[in-house]
Amino acid sequence: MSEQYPALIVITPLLAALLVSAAGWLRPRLCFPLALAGLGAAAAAATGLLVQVLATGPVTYRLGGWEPPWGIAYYVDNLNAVVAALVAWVALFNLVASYRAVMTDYPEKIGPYYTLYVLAVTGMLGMVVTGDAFNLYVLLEITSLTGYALIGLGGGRAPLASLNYLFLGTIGASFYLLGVGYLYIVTGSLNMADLAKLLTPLYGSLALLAAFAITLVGLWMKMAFFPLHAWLPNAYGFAPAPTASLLAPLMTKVMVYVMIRIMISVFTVEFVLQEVLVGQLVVWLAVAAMVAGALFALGQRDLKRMLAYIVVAEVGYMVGGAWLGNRLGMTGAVLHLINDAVMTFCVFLAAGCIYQKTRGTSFEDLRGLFKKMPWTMAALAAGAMAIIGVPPTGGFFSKWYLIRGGLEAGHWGFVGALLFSSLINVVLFFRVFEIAFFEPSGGDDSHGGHGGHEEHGGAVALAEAPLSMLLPLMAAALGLIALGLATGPLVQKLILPIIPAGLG
Amino acid sequence: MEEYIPLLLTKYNYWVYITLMMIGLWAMIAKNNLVKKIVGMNIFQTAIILFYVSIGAKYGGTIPIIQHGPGHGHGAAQIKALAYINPLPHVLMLTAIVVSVATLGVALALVIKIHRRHRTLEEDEILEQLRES
Amino acid sequence: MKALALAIVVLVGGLLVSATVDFPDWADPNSPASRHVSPRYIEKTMEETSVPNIVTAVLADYRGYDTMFETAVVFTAGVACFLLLRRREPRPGPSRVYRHRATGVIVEMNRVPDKEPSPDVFKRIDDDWTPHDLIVMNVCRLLIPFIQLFALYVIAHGHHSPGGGFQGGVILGASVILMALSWDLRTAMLRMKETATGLMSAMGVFIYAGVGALALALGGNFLDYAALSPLLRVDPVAARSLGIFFVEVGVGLAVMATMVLIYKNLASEGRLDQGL
Amino acid sequence: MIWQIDLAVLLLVVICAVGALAVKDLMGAAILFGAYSFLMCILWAVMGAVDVAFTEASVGAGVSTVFFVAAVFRTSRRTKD
Repeated sequence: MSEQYPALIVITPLLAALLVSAAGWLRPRLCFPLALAGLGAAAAAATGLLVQVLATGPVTYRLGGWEPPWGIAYYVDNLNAVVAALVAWVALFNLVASYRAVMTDYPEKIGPYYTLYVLAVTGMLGMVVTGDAFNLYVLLEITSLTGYALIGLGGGRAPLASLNYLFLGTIGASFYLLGVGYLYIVTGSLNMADLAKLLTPLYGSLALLAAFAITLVGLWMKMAFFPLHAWLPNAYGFAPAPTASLLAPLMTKVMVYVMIRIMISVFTVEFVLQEVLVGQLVVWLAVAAMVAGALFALGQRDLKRMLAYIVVAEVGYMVGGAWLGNRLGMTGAVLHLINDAVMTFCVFLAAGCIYQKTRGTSFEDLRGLFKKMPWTMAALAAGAMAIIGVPPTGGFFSKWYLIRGGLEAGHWGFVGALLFSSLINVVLFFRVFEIAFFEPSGGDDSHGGHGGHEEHGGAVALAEAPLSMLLPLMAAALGLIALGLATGPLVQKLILPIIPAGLG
Repeated sequence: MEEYIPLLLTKYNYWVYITLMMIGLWAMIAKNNLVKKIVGMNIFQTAIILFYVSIGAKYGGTIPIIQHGPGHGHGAAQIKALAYINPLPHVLMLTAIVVSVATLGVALALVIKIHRRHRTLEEDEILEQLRES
Repeated sequence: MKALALAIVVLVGGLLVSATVDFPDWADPNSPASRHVSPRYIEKTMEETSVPNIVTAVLADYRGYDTMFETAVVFTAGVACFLLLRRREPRPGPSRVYRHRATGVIVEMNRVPDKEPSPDVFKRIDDDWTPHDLIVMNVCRLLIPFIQLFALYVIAHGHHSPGGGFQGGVILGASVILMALSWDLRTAMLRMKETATGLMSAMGVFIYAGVGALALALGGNFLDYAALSPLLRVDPVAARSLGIFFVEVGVGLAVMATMVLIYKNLASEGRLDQGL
Repeated sequence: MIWQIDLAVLLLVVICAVGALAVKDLMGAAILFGAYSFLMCILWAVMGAVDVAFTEASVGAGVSTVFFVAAVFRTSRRTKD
């Protein structure tokens, strides 16, 4: 069975999604358990695969039994395995947390909602484990389409935000497809490992450079890297809460993973460092992303939108770290990818809990929340500390690596921007906590129109989010600290073996 | 000037795909009407499909269906790769066409949802309404 | 916005044009794309899968995993349209419009009647109804069975001629859409209920993934149809051919149902009561 | 591959694309888009990609156009550009 883990990671959620869809038409009550079983199996398979990869080294899996350049193959090393496990577990926890929110907001559409939810996770897991450039495009489209629908489901401005995301996302995915086409026309292959071999003699060709540029621009569009980030704040800000806490932590991280994969496994680091002369420019774009993300976040009066802009800044950290061109920077980028998925999940889920109780996440809705929802706010504080980079949490260590990478590369702008954006994060979260701690709770009537069934009661009455949301939230908050404590083994065992030797 | 003429002639398919792609891209960014943007998006995607199909073309090759296949496994040895067009880009593009129609469906569903709320398809009018509210 | 668009277009176009200069000439048989991976497909397909249409063989076998997800993309689009548009509250305004068959008098009702009038006397019509063209209706009625027959042929004959699950599925879906267009949405809905449509689109993908998972259960890799040979009692090459046929049927089913589902939701704004 | 046909169709494709974007009526745009898809499908058939052409004829020129018409019919035909 263990040699089939790579296939099971993707197949179990896919089959589960189909069963959920069927159950949605016949027995809607079965949808959630089926989705839970599917994602649980995927998480188990991903964990098994991670253990296997750590024990025996990279795993190759041939789909359909065809050998790689002709058939599609999975190639799973430490990087894939750890990102796959991360995606599977975060999605599983979020699924548990989403139950109440979906039941209250979309009771009639549980079936299609969970179908798309599980399909989105399937697509992300597939993208992470695949070793075929074109296969990645198909899976990317699955994830994107589900994302558009899950975001567009929200009320108010959500459909427009989703349509904008669709336009930019389609341009991004099409650019990626075009880049793959360029690689195909100069090499005749689609398999990543095969491509890496065939591309070496072609370094210096203009077509290759264009392929690299187009692919990267496409991916940047998908991950909302700075000048191409316009879709993200609205899409994640107006999305329904369970959707936002699924996509915001995972989608951008998976795209960063894909970028790193393309950089180190299809094109080699030698190509990236020597042939591409704009590496410095990319780091400066990352600097701009961090600064702009932080500044835009300052201007927001809504928790979810503020968090969305923080995501924009975080993407800048990872892309910048990956492009610094040294081992420390790359290590920091990968480590930050892991930490950031968990901390973004933590804060977005906390925002979801708040929305579940107050039916809004604007700063006015946060008043007095420390008294009403102490556990949620404690978890939000843990997430905030990780995003700021306070020592026991993982965020501190990944920033530490990034800063050391920046110092080693002599890139003072990157270091400065990183510190600046951390500082702004302090201000941002301090402002949130000030409102939540000191200001008295708002009146009941202000949001009576949205969800009349919630009774606020007295100003100090405890109105905590349901346990099914609180437990995943606590798990995420504890996970942040656990990740911080596990930084040493994480870097030594998982990350260092995959950093290519060519990095200085 | 002389050296550009063969370049123009031997790659004219590629020039047309770039033209179409840029038309589509321009429409997606500059057009104001949402349905027009979606038309632009489809033109953009079809242009990429044209590019891939052009990769597959081969002088002297026929359509990738083996003509005198006597059935199961016999006589396959004499099939020459040069006699048939490269089938791989065709396979990839079947996928891309299906993806584009799927995207179209979702995009139109979103457009209808937007129209339900704003009663217009013009982006500037929608933004105007949002600013007022 | 226009200036920005123009700048982006010129920039991207310039990049693409400059890269094209490095490409091999169009239709050059010696280009890398024609020499590296694809010759094996052309030369070995008959031997390994006994499918003369190389595109079908590569689509459903060598790169069958892509195609499974491609079907899943279609399925996703169907579910997405349903999720975004479907709503159950009735439309505002006159809720029901009927036409008296004998006299042609049109009756509007402001509320949903407690009991549907007999369809032989009063025919329910769309509220923007225009008199149907008898010729269009009857020609379509005659055509639709043949279109469906052709679609089934396209699915089944994909091994030997252009076609396969996608094309056949779309044609099959188009025949239902044609019925909705030439008659009305309710007539089409009677032939193909919403639940059936949704279940069929899930089932189509399930057939595909299920065939793959069956191969996995029988000891092969996922989607390795050769592993089905003990079950089908044929040699591995024929098992591959049959496996391709099974997944094409799944693809056809999923695509057909999804196209109908998307059309119904788009044409009726998700109310599924009346359409184009 | 007869290059005269190829070139003529390529030209028509570009004209249809521009037309679909320029026409001041969304229904017209939908129909022109259908024509564009159909010409594209001819182009691919000329290049020997029969399966792709078949798919485009049924998907692009057929069902996509119907989707467009359905959506335009349910929203509005009006457009400013």
